[in-house]
Amino acid sequence: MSKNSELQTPNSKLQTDWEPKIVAFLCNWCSYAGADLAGISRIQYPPNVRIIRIPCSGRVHPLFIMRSLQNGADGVLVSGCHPGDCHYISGNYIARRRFAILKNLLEYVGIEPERVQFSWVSASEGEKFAKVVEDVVEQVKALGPAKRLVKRKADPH
Amino acid sequence: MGRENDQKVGAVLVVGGGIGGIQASLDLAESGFKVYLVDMSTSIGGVMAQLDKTFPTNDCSMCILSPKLVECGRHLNIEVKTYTQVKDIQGNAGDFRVNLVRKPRYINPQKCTGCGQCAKYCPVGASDTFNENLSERAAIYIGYPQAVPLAYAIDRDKCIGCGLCSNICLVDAVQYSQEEQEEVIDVGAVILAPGFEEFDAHLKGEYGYGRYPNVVTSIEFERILSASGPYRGRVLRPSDGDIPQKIAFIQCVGSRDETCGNNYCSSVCCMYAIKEAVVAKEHVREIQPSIFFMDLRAYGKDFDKYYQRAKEEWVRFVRGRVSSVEEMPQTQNLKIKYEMDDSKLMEEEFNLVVLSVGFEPSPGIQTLAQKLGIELNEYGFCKTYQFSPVETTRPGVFVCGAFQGPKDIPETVMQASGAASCVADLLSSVRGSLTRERIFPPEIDVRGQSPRIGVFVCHCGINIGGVVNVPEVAEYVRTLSNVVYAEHNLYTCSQDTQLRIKELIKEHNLNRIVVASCSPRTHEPLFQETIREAGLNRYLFEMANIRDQCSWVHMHEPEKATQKSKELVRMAVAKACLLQPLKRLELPVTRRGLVIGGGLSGMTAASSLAEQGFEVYLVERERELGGNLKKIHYTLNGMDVQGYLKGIIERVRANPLINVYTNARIKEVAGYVGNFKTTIIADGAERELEHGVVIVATGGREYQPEEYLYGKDAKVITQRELEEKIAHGDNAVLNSNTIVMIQCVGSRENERPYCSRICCTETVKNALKIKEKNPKANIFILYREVRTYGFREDYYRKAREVGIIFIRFDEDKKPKVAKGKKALEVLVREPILGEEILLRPDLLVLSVGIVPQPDNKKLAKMLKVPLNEDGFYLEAQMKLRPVDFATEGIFLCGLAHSPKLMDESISQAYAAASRASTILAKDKMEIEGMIATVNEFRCTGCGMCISVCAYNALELDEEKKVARVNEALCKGCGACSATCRCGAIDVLGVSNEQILSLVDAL
Amino acid sequence: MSEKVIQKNKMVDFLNELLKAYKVFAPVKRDHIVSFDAIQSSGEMLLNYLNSRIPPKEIFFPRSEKMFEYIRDDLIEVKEVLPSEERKVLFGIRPCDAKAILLLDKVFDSPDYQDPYYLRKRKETIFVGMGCDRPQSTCFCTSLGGAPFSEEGLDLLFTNIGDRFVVKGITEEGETLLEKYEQVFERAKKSDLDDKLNVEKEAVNRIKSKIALEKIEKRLDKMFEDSFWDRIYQKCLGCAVCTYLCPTCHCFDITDETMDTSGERFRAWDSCQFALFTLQASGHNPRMSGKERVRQRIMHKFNYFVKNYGEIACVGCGRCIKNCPVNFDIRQILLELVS
Amino acid sequence: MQKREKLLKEEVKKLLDKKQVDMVIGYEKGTLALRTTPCFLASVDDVDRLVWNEFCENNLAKYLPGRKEKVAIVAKGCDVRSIVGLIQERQITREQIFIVGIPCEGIIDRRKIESRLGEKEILEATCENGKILLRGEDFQEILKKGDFLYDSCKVCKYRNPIVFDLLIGDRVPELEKIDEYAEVRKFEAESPDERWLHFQKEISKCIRCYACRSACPLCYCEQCFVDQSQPRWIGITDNPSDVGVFHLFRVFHVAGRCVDCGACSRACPMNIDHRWLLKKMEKDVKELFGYEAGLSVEEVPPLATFKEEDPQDFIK
Repeated sequence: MSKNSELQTPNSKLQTDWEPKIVAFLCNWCSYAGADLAGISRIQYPPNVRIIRIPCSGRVHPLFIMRSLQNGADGVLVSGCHPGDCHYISGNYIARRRFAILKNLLEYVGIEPERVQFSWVSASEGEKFAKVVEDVVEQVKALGPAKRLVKRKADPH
Repeated sequence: MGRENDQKVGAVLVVGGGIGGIQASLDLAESGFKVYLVDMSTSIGGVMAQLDKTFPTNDCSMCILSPKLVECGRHLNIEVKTYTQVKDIQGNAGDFRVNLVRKPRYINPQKCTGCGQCAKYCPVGASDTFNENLSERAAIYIGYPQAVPLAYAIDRDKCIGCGLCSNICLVDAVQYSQEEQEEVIDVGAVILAPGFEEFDAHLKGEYGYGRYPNVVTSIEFERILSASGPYRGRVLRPSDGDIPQKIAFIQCVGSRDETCGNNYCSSVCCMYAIKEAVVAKEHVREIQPSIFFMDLRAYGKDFDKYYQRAKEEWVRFVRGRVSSVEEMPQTQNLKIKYEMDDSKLMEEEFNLVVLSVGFEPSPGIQTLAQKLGIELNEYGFCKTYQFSPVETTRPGVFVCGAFQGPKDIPETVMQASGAASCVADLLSSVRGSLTRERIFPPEIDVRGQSPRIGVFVCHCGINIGGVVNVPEVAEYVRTLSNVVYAEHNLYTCSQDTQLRIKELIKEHNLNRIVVASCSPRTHEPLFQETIREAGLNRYLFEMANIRDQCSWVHMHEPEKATQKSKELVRMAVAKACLLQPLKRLELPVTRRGLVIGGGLSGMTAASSLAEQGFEVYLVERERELGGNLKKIHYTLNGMDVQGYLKGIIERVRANPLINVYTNARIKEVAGYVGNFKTTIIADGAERELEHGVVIVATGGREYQPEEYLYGKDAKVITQRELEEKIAHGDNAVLNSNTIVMIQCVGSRENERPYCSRICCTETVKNALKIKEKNPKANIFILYREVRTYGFREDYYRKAREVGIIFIRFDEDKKPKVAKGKKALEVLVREPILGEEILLRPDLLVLSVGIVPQPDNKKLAKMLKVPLNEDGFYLEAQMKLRPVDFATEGIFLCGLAHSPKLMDESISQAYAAASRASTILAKDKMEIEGMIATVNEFRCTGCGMCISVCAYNALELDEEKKVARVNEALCKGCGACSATCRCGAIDVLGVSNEQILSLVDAL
Repeated sequence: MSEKVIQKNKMVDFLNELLKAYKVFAPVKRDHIVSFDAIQSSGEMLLNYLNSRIPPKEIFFPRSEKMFEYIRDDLIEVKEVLPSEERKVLFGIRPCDAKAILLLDKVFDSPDYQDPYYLRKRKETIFVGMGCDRPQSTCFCTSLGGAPFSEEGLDLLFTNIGDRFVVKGITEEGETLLEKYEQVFERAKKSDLDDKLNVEKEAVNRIKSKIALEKIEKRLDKMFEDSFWDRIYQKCLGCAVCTYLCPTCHCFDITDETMDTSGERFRAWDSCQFALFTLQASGHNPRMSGKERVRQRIMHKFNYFVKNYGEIACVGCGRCIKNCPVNFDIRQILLELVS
Repeated sequence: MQKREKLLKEEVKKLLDKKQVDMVIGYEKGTLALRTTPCFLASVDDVDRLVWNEFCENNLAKYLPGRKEKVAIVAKGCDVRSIVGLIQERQITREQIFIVGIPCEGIIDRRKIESRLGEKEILEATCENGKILLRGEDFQEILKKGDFLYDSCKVCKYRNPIVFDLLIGDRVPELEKIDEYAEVRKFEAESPDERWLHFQKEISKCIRCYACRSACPLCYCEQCFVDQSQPRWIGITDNPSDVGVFHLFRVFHVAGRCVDCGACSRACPMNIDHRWLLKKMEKDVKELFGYEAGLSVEEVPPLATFKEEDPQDFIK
């Protein structure tokens, strides 16, 4: 296997019908509520995101993120309460350190920064949630399908 | 009904569904009372639901409020009655009969699923009151997206009766024929929590509100800032939708203003203006906010820090009174004329003007109160007394929140809990008489069974079905392994589907249920209850959100939405395979309380608990009860403090349920909520106390000044010493010619950056007292900011009227005090004249601040609770949990929390008692099933989990060298699990394996 | 059996010829590490090497391999995944490693069990040995019945005698190769054969480590509970370097990777030195500490294996000694055990 | 060196003699050139086996977790920082150990020497006055010590133990003007593609023997995540994705804890460049949270705590 096949040149091998798959870990109290609000407000955003509800961004084990990439997610989004808003007082602060390190680490080994993203979305930020998803999808689309760290490709969309 | 006269009713009416009413309801319902929560509008939530952020933490208002809304809406013992008003209340304390009137909402709230299709098709627009009329909604509406109850209403003034909504509603919830309904309920007590109305800014014609589109009120601006507001969180001005670069906030609009009759200070406007200015700037960096103010009243906990930060980084503060606002015809910008501190007149142009409007009681509640025989004060707020801040003049009717006086959210929440405690004192004999408990059949043991999953895919009318091919999703689901049964329903949440689910569980021996419909945040408890009724453990349930997060947000991509729905259900099924029944453990509760500190707060909390029938240990470090109160003699409005103190000490001493330990200290605290064991040493003897809750009421101390020659010259004394002298009729003091008082001694400085809150009031109090006894005395008060918030403003005004002279100084230009030849010499720079003035007082009085108890650190460590930077105890959440610690079962009140006035301490003490009684009211406490669990084979006892746990729910088993979860304290957030390198901690119900299964089923 | 000579400069030709007909595995050096790898051209092969760091066992028993795929519906449908059979030459294997392959054969090709994954790769492989003219200080093959120029398990044996190799055909397959590529070989002269003998003798002399292992099996029978293990295990870190680099260790773990309804079964090297090697679902681990693990390694090689297959499962290659992170030396243990 | 070794023996003898400790963990002569091997001494008579030289490469802190007895441990600067980590993480108490601190001027990298010599076997090695003397069957070679130190030693900032109960000999001068993150910065400047290729190249060598983990003084889990089956965090095969995740995760686990003792790199039989990732973690932790591992027993490891003002530019 030539290693170079894993190197990506954006847009080169883009099939026209390819749609990225994004996994989003959302904390129950803010970001998941924000995503609900986007729904209630009927704010449209791309259908590429698969939301996993977790109690707190502090619950997100780094391996959840890596496993998502292994399973062929083209992008991963983790979203929690804004600093100070955490339903569990400080879970998001603990998570923030963890994510800072993880993100740098993944980037350092060559995972494109846009593949793994983080946001704070509050329960009243339906629009922000939609915008975040839109941005992530757009940026991941520009990158093309994930190849690095991928073990198996997720079901075709 | 033929009740006997002395029979009390174990139910409570709470009037007003804002945060105060919600808190009071939750406390009461949790401590064994049936609650009727009545609100005039179509949903509960009040003003707090409208706020964008809250100061001083900039917490998202909705994020912290909405869990309380949901809890309230779902509580078995809270009956929420919206769109309902109180018509009359008859009877006496303990036994009232209440007449309620429910307005027709033209929608059957039991049927309405809140799906919102009707509003989508309603052809009539109406202005959206939730957004302060800055945007439009339909004539059929809900208050706001997170509204509780989530049921629509029809605005009949706007409705044209076209029938479209009725046709579109698939559950037949629309009922045009509804009429006003009267209802009678019996309650033992009433809590009034009607909140406030904003001052009508039209009345200040000089500011142009109503005439100029770019003059908005602060609450309107709050909506403008909100992400769910009229401009979706973009900071725009109404006239043209431009970003307003320069924003002026005008303070005290309708407050501290004799011209409109509102002499009082509204207490919160300074802070909310800073918050709005900061948030606006956070949104758009280019925005330059200016706040025009008289005194910046940042008197609350951590407020001054917030103010300082805003001043340094974000906001321009202008001390000056705005006289007029004029619109510039071309730009619709606004020209502001204002007078500076030094009387200089200025003009400046702004793009947007925000009027910081004050609080007023609503005319409706004033009328009702008068009808009910409840006295109001001169401004129409509910009249209360210093020592009974939550009692109205009618026994059995209590009050909390802004109706009692303008106040912020935490004070409201404290009063709400405080009022609940007073109600519980009154009704403790009938606690639990009207509350219900749900009875379920025994649980089916599914352990060892392979998963048999039933899946219900919801059309939600056309909400999901109109976009997603629901039958196709159900068809797909049937192909997934372990799925035994799948079907699709018009409304999975409807009553008949609930019955069907129960039958199908039996018919197919289903042992896991997946519902693909809307948000688990709103509907999970409903379905969990249903499967529980069918004998399944409530945790054998999983939801896929294919509406809020699929059909509604991909309305134009039906195929992709269908595909996504399939995948979401597939993921839910994968997780469902791994679901395990979880137990909600029940822990016994030692129904006794420990109150640490025998001052005003501690005694108040202890007697409230005792009144409710709970045994209390009251531990005081000194020989005598009373604390700081021993040094205070009279209140601002002249009430006798020592008399009151004597009374409460007698009450405490006489109450057989209160065990008082004086000359005592805490040696060790072990255990946790419901089951504490505390060792104290009282009078040299060690004693072990068992109790279920702890209330920390350790108070604070007066700052010991070193500045201004204190201790070096007998003529320099503190306010407390002055009060002592006045009380003892010290003639030397009373006959002084010239008295100078210096404010903020030891407060608002580098070392103690916080405001001590009480000093301004104390100073005015003593100054007035001297003036009263010796009208010839010349009194100079050197201040930085006079913070006589609320009705205390009246006394400040009075002080000026009687000739007390207030001279302001800046932090960096403090007065200089020296020993002159004959007298003391005080040199201060007068800002209006811009000159230095030399005063030669006979007496120099220092208004010293409050400092935390020096041994707070020690006790905090024993209790494992945090202190803030200033050394005061830090509550779980500044806004909504002001008396709770993050660690369950430990509560907080009085000066230990932060400096505060007597009535505030009393409210907070009652609040602590109320929060404590929610635990003590039951002999067992149920523990959430989704909590952390330790695999001892894997754990290395490294302690990282202990360090990340915000609830002290983890501890080290010293013998086994492994972490141990305290199930009573764990909240299941999972920070520990994600931190654990060894994979030794997991969270039941959201386990690592379960989450990975979701990721694997991607 | 015939002996030929090949000039070193002809080796290139010989390998190139082989590459036309066979897949050739030969020692190569990457990042300072010698290992056996399939080569594409003769130039890749390393002629001057001590021994590979990873033993050639991985060619037949790779670190991990897929066993089958399955789809689980109502029934489980299994699709076997077998390695392809291909004609291979394993060029340059040392005699100790060749002997190790014979030991692995006992495990994977016993009367009770024939392992298809191993055998399909093992079959059709020609072993071209490279006599060990420079045994290292850690070598002790002679204590285990081997020798630097042992012919056991080989089809051809090369002996380095300066500018050329003496090549000896050992099996029929070896002879066939010599015939097939006769153009690169020359007839061996007497002096060549003398040189060869000298090289062999010298090599044997260089092996200083000698341990009398004849009675070790019996000795170990009585040692299971001995305090000896308490004393020696302490510095062992519990990594798998010794076992993974051992040419005879052959433990593996089986794992399923399931994705909803379909899955794959893999096996991968495992090591008795891992703390979790024997972990049971209950959380109980019968070989808990380093002591039990070290004992298992010794017992298995020098006692259990002997009982099961009649031979010691060690060939004295010294890899475990050279590569141990803490210089844990099996020779010292053996010496103590037999003394 | 010899002076220090002599001093070490004297002091350790005293410790055992006075029964101040039950056991001493130190180094003794190994069976290979360029090596020493850990030893566990309980008797005064054994003390003469102790050695101290430039080949004492193992981090003996590895042997501390789970000890019941009172032990003395011979510890270099880096080893001491590992010990501090172990105390922070409650794997051992400060009271239980007697730290025989030993100033260190760098340990010799045997791999560097071996690759310099190619396929020649070194039978004997000594080091004196900054020169390494090597002898084989048919060769002799003298190399400059400075050129053959471990990479971690070249950027060591704590050559003198920061915590000890006894320091053997005088302090050695600390290195000046070292640029410990030069390599990391070099990589950071490379393109993602280049970094990915480097990562792939490194992990392709991995045989999953877990020597890196086993040698790490801070990898003391009862059951390593990679071995767990409920859940199965990572596949056990040599699938590059799983191998990659193993390495990323191992590195993540020591983020803010790794003291760059180099034990993992030394243990790795496949010469994988572990420090490439570890040093990056170290740099990030330092830059983002202002934390350096193993300096204070009181501090909480950085991923188990937070500051409100922690950087969050990366969060939308």
